[in-house]
Amino acid sequence: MHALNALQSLILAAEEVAEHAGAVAGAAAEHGEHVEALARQVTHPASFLWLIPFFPLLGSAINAALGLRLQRRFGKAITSNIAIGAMALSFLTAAAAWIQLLGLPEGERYLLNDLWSLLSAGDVQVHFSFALDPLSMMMTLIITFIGTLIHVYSVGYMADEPAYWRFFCYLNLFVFSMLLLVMGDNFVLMFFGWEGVGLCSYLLIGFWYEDIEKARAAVKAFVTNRFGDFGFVLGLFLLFWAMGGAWQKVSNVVPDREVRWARADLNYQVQAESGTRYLRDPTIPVEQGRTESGVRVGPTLTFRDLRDQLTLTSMKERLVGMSFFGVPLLALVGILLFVGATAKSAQIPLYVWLPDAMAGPTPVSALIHAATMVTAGVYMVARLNFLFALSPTAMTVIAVTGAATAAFAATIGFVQYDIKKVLAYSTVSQLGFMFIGVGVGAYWAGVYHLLTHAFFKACLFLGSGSVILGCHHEQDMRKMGGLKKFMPLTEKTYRYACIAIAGFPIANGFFSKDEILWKAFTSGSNMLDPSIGKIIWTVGWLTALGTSFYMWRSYYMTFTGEYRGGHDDHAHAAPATAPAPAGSHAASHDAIKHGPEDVAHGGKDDHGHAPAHAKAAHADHPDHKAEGGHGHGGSPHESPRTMTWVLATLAVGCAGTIVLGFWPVLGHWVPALEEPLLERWLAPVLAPSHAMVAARAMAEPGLGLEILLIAASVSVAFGGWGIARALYKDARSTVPERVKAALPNLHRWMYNKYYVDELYQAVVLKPVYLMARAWSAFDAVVVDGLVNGVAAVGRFVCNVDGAIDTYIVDGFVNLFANNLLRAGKLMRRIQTGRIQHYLYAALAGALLVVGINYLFG
Amino acid sequence: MAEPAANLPPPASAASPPNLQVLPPPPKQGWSLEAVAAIVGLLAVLVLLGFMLVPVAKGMQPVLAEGANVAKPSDLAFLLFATMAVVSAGGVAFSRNIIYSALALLGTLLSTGALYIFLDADYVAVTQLLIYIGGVLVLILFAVMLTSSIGDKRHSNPRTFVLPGVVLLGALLGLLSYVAARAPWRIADTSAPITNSVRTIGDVFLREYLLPFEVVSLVLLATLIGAVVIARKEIKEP
Amino acid sequence: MFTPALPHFLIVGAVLFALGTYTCITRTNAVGILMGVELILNAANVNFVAFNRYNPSAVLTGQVFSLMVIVMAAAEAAVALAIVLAIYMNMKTIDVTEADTLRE
Amino acid sequence: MDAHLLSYIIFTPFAGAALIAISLAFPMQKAQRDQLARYIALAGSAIPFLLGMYLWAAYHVVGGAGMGSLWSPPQYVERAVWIPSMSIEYYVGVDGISVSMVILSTLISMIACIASMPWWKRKDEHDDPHHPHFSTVKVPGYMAMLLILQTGMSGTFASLDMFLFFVFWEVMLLPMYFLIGIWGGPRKEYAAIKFFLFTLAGSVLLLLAIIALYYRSGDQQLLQQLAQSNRTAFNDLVGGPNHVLTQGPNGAWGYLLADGTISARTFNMVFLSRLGHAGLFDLVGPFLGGVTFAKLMWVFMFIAFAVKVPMVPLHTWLPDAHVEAPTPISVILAGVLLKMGIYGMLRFNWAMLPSATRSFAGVVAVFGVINVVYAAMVCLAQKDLKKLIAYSSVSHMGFSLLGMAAFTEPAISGAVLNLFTHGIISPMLFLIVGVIYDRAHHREIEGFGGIAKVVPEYTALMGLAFFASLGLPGLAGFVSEFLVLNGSFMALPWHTAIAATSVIITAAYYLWTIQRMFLGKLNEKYAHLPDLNWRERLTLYPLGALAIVFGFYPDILLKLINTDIHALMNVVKGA
Repeated sequence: MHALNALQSLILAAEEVAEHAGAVAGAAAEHGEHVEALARQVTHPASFLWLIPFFPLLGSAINAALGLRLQRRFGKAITSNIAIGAMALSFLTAAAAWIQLLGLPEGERYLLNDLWSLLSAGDVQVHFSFALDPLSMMMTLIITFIGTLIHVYSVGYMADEPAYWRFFCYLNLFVFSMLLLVMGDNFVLMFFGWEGVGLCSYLLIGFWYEDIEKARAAVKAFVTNRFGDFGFVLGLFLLFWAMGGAWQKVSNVVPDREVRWARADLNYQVQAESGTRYLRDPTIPVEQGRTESGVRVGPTLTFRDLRDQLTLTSMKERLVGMSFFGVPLLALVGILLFVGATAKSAQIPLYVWLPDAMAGPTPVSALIHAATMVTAGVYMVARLNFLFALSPTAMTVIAVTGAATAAFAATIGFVQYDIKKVLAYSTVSQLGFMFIGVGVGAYWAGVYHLLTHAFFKACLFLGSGSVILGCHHEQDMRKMGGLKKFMPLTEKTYRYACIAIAGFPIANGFFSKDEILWKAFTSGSNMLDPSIGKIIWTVGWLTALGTSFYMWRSYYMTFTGEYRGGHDDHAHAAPATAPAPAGSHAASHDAIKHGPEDVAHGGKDDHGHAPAHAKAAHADHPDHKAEGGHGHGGSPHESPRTMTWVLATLAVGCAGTIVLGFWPVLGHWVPALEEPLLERWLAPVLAPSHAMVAARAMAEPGLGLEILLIAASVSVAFGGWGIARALYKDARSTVPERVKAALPNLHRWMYNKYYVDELYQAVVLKPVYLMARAWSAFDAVVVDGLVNGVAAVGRFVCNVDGAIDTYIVDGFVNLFANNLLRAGKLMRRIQTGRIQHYLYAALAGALLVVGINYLFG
Repeated sequence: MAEPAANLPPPASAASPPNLQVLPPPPKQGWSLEAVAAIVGLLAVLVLLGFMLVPVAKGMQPVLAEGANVAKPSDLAFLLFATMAVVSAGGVAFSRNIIYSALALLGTLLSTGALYIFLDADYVAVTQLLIYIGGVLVLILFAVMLTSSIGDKRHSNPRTFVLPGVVLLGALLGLLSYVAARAPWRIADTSAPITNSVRTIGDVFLREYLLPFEVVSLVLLATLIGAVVIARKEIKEP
Repeated sequence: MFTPALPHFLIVGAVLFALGTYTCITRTNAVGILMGVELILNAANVNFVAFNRYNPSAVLTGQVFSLMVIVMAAAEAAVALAIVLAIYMNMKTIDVTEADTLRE
Repeated sequence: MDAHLLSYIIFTPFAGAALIAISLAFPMQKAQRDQLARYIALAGSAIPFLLGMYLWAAYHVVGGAGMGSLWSPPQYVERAVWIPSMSIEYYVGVDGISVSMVILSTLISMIACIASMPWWKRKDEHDDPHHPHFSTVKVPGYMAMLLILQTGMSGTFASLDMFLFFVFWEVMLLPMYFLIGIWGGPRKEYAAIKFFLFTLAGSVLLLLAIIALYYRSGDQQLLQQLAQSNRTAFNDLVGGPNHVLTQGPNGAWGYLLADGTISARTFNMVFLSRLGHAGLFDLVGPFLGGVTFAKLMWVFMFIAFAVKVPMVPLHTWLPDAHVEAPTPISVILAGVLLKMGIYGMLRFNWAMLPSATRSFAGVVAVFGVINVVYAAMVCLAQKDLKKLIAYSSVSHMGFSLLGMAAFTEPAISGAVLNLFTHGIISPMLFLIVGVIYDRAHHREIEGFGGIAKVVPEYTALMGLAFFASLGLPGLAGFVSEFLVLNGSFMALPWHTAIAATSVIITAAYYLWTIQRMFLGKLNEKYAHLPDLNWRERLTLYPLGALAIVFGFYPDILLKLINTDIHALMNVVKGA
């Protein structure tokens, strides 16, 4: 309890700071430093928004219902074309929405499409309505654009997959859920998507379910996410409760104990806080229908209303003032919501599912486990920036968790040999960076890193997929090498993506990461303690070094040196088809020209990636079929055009997205660049938090420091590259082996991911399962045993009773009955069975009666 | 009471009809049921006759006196049909040949039908004609033909239990006719003859007596099915 | 010369009833017994109609009842004869003194 | 038709049963006789289903925040004196609380009836002579029982007279006993008797309570006391919209029966609820050492209904009954019968004894939480698929208990909605089990493996059902769960937090089951498992569709439910 007090007083101190900061922000709002006066969120109706998620849903529905038949009937192309068509349509619709959004004045960029009332029960009033504001617009564009690309890529990658239609059905379904997540204008709809993407990732990780390991990975992913959802919904409920103040309502129905808790808590607050602020009792319910400055105050699940209430009404003070059994409420809410994010976005402690999720097909890893789904957590925090910004505690937790995850995952990435594992851990690490960003209040920077990461990580994953395909489903980098000459286009794109992620200032990755680190360094009192920001910067800086290192390591191990993958470990080597660099060059050259047809083509094709594919593109090719579908064995080869084309596009994207966040530092000389495009674009969404964050941040850090830090982060990019180049280029150096030999334990720990999975297995899963066994035994033995015992006792009593019945009661009855029987035997002579006799007797009797009447009456 | 029991005719074992197609096992123990029955019947007679026969005889007058101004059918016709009914009923009762009984029954039914006409019950009379004679009687005849061996007339209509029957017959006749004659029947003072009874019956069947009417129709339906079900050959269930 | 009044009809009915009863008692032939029953029913009918004639009611209760009786008689005859036939088919006789399997 | 809509819904199945009985009188080949019985049963459950749909369409939703102090007047009322000497009436009608249940019972009966048909294609291919499929054994009897059961179910939900309610309640009990005991699995006798005794024990207490309330309702002294003590509540009872009490000719208080006569006591549930609201039963002084009459009756009735819910620790009959019962019977058991526990609590404990409810709410909440978590944990350890699903329904009914005890609008709406959604999902689950059991003749989870490859369609529907049951948003299960948790958190944060852990456990055991049964390497033993046939499609697809529809548009149900249940809740809260 004392510990709790201590913790609490610390936190409360922080809250004080926050309050003052808020005041300062109010002041800061006056002199320049743009903080436009916040107003109610203005919305504009857009009745077509539902189309954006609807198309993918339709596509997946069609493929689910008819996919198999269509595929049998018209070949594989039809299913993939349906899926891709749906994606394209959805992307175009999103683009249309974007144009409409651009047409609106900045403050009013909020399209709303209210469809129907989803839930209505008391305070819970939820509508099934889609909303597009700059943030969700950006997400929607990313999802639909990269989604489309990856669909196209999959045409080639999954070409020899029998359950082709199922794959595209799942993929479309995923896009639908993801769009639900980002476009929903309330928590419930977001949660629809939140769980929906979880489902799809479950389905897609377990796509090859015959392999029990993959199935296990799928289950692991879903259940882990459920842990997160648990926290998420609790945070949601807590917020909802806080806005309603429900104790007063129910104090007369909950048992007294509850009420005492509530009271105790109240008193505790009153004496813990400095007097006047809490004279307004937070547990008095907000009376229904009260409006302040046009905003209805009360519990809500809609982002819009929440934002308005927290920015315009006294609800903000109310929430800041409340505490839940001694813990400041907003901090608790923020942390609980963030627990949800840790699961979805693979942060410590719930990151364990993501590396296993690489069991899914590579396009899935690219789309779901790199570009879109895993960033949902970041999106959620950015979406609720006005909430998180209110509680430095929550911000600190997020930022610190992000930093820890980034560093932790990077170290594991150093020693992995599976190329996809490396990318998986780098994803975890990059997500850590994003959380640093949104944690320290640099929401736009975090979101920008989300965007850039979507491009370069998708590019990397798809590149690795191309490599894996080229090496006949070999994922171990030790069996690769020298692929540069076999698959040049893949190599180029992969290299550029490495440049991006490693943070060279010629690709988008650098600008986002640098901005994040800079904001972290200058976060000031956005963290509980100003020094925390600096620590985070240091960790992030070192992590950047590590990132650069392991990414270049993977590049060099994969593409340089000699090809180490022999035929030996391919027992089922089909007749090797000669590698045709010329052919593949042709592929890369006329890729653009033939791209579109090739989409359809790769679909029809039974064995997506024959080396001479490009040349044979328009010929019919029984010879490839004869090859047995899947060109196993033989030396690596470039992938079909549908894939390389996509890689090229993404690489271009990596370069193109620079403009969105181009170097704010130049703003010191070129005022136009002071505010990058993306920041300005997102400004309306982030406005509520902007003032608070800016006011808490380090005041006027100074140009020199900024340049210094930029230099530092550039230097680590080069440093990591240099080390990796020295150690792994052409696999000449023997240092890695020696290091491994020198520190066997460290290496083993890192290679085995610090045995975290085993730890969870031992600490969580086993105990739970044992407990379940115990309870079920208890149920079967004790509870049911009691019942049966009662029954047995009852039976015994009944038996005794029955004995008495048989021998005593029945005794008399039988005696009586026997005598009666004898009498009956005598009487039954009369019973002759002749009607006449009976009739006669009857009539005679009647006569007799009448006669007697006459005699005596 | 035992006194008159002494001068009984010998016990009914003697009176039991000799002529049965198949011999029933005669009851072994001393007093046969028929004897018992005879005693009971005799008691009844002793009790009743004394009280009845005389009053029946002289009890007619007042009735006739008051009945004098009731109805004016042709009385001879009435007597004719009444006797015919009674006689043919006796035929039904006493004939030895079942065919004759059936024909006698025909006579009874006809004459009762005639009597109905005297009672202004035209519709009933007609129904009697149609249903009884057209239906029931034919049915009975069919049954006779289908079942009994008509070859030997004499044995086709066996009898049993005659003496007690006769006794009972007497007793019943006495009692009933006494009651019929002596009871002060309520008679409507203005008993206008019933006109167009047919129409009235039609009306009342569809108004007051709608439910009985429907029920009767149901009963007939049930009868139809039941008769078929009973009379049909057994279908062996698998 | 006497004119028939209610009692005469009743007496006719009585006679019919008595004879019917006698028939029922003395016959062993199932069909014969059935005839007796018919007689009894006729007796009842005569009474009904007679009473109806001498206490006329607007709804001709007596006649209606007699009609009911007739219908019932028909039904009863049908069923009974059916039973007779069934018995005959089973035990090749319709002498009720034989058909007393119910007895034991 | 509206005049007697409910009677039609209730008694059409009964007429069907009678028809089947009559059909036995006519000589037929066994095959013909069975087929006839099946057709009659189909008709006898299809007609009520259609009428139920009509009822849904025609039911007039009362808007606004409840009808004054009590829920809106019931609709489609039929009221006639049944046993005058005991002032028992034939009084049926539906309000927002029961209408959804009536509809549900007709729907599930229909589904169960279809599921009772034998294989339609590939006749008896999967029946080995040793285990004849239940749908081919003693068919007329089975169908008749099924129909009588349906009558009992809709009757229980529709009746507004306590005695009538009890009659239907028992009418329901008996066919269930035979259906489990005759057509059940290997240990059917044990299961049937267990089920029967448990429920009967409950019924005895219920009957006791009913009679006690009946006599209290006629206690002139109490009524006088009420007249003096609590004027407003009393005036509310005399005349006005909630007209209950009438002054008899001799000045004594009485109740107006349907035929205008005034009876001293009443079984009328609406009257009794209003009396309870006015606090009549609280006036009976404490006896038995401080236990008031109201509390005692509350406990009696609560136990009676808790058996049906079933509430831990009175739940042990459920797994046995489910495991032994034939599939359609499990469907009805899980789909409708379990709901009667909660429904009865709302109708009797909540409505008639609000004060006692108020003081026991905390206990109910605790029991609800125990139900949720305990049963979920037990599921995790089950080896038998059907048992697992049985326990999962125990766990899900716990949510309703929790929601009822929290007394916030979302919670109690969710509690009632949960009855419906779970009534859609759990039948689907049991049908799923039935499919695999018909084919493999065992239900051991470990006994399968990788069969997703051979029975894709079945796997898809199974996945739909499982995910719906584990509360995946977009499917019916989520909505009620969310409402209950959200609402009850406002009142009982800690209880809710504990209960919410079940979302993890549930996901764990369902997914683990899927993994062990359907994923991984194919168990060669089942390499030739046939996929769904048309009978199963006919039962599974409609339910699946409903699960999705109500997942995305639950408001159509909430609109039916909300008004009245909220009014009732406010009564109980005393707000």
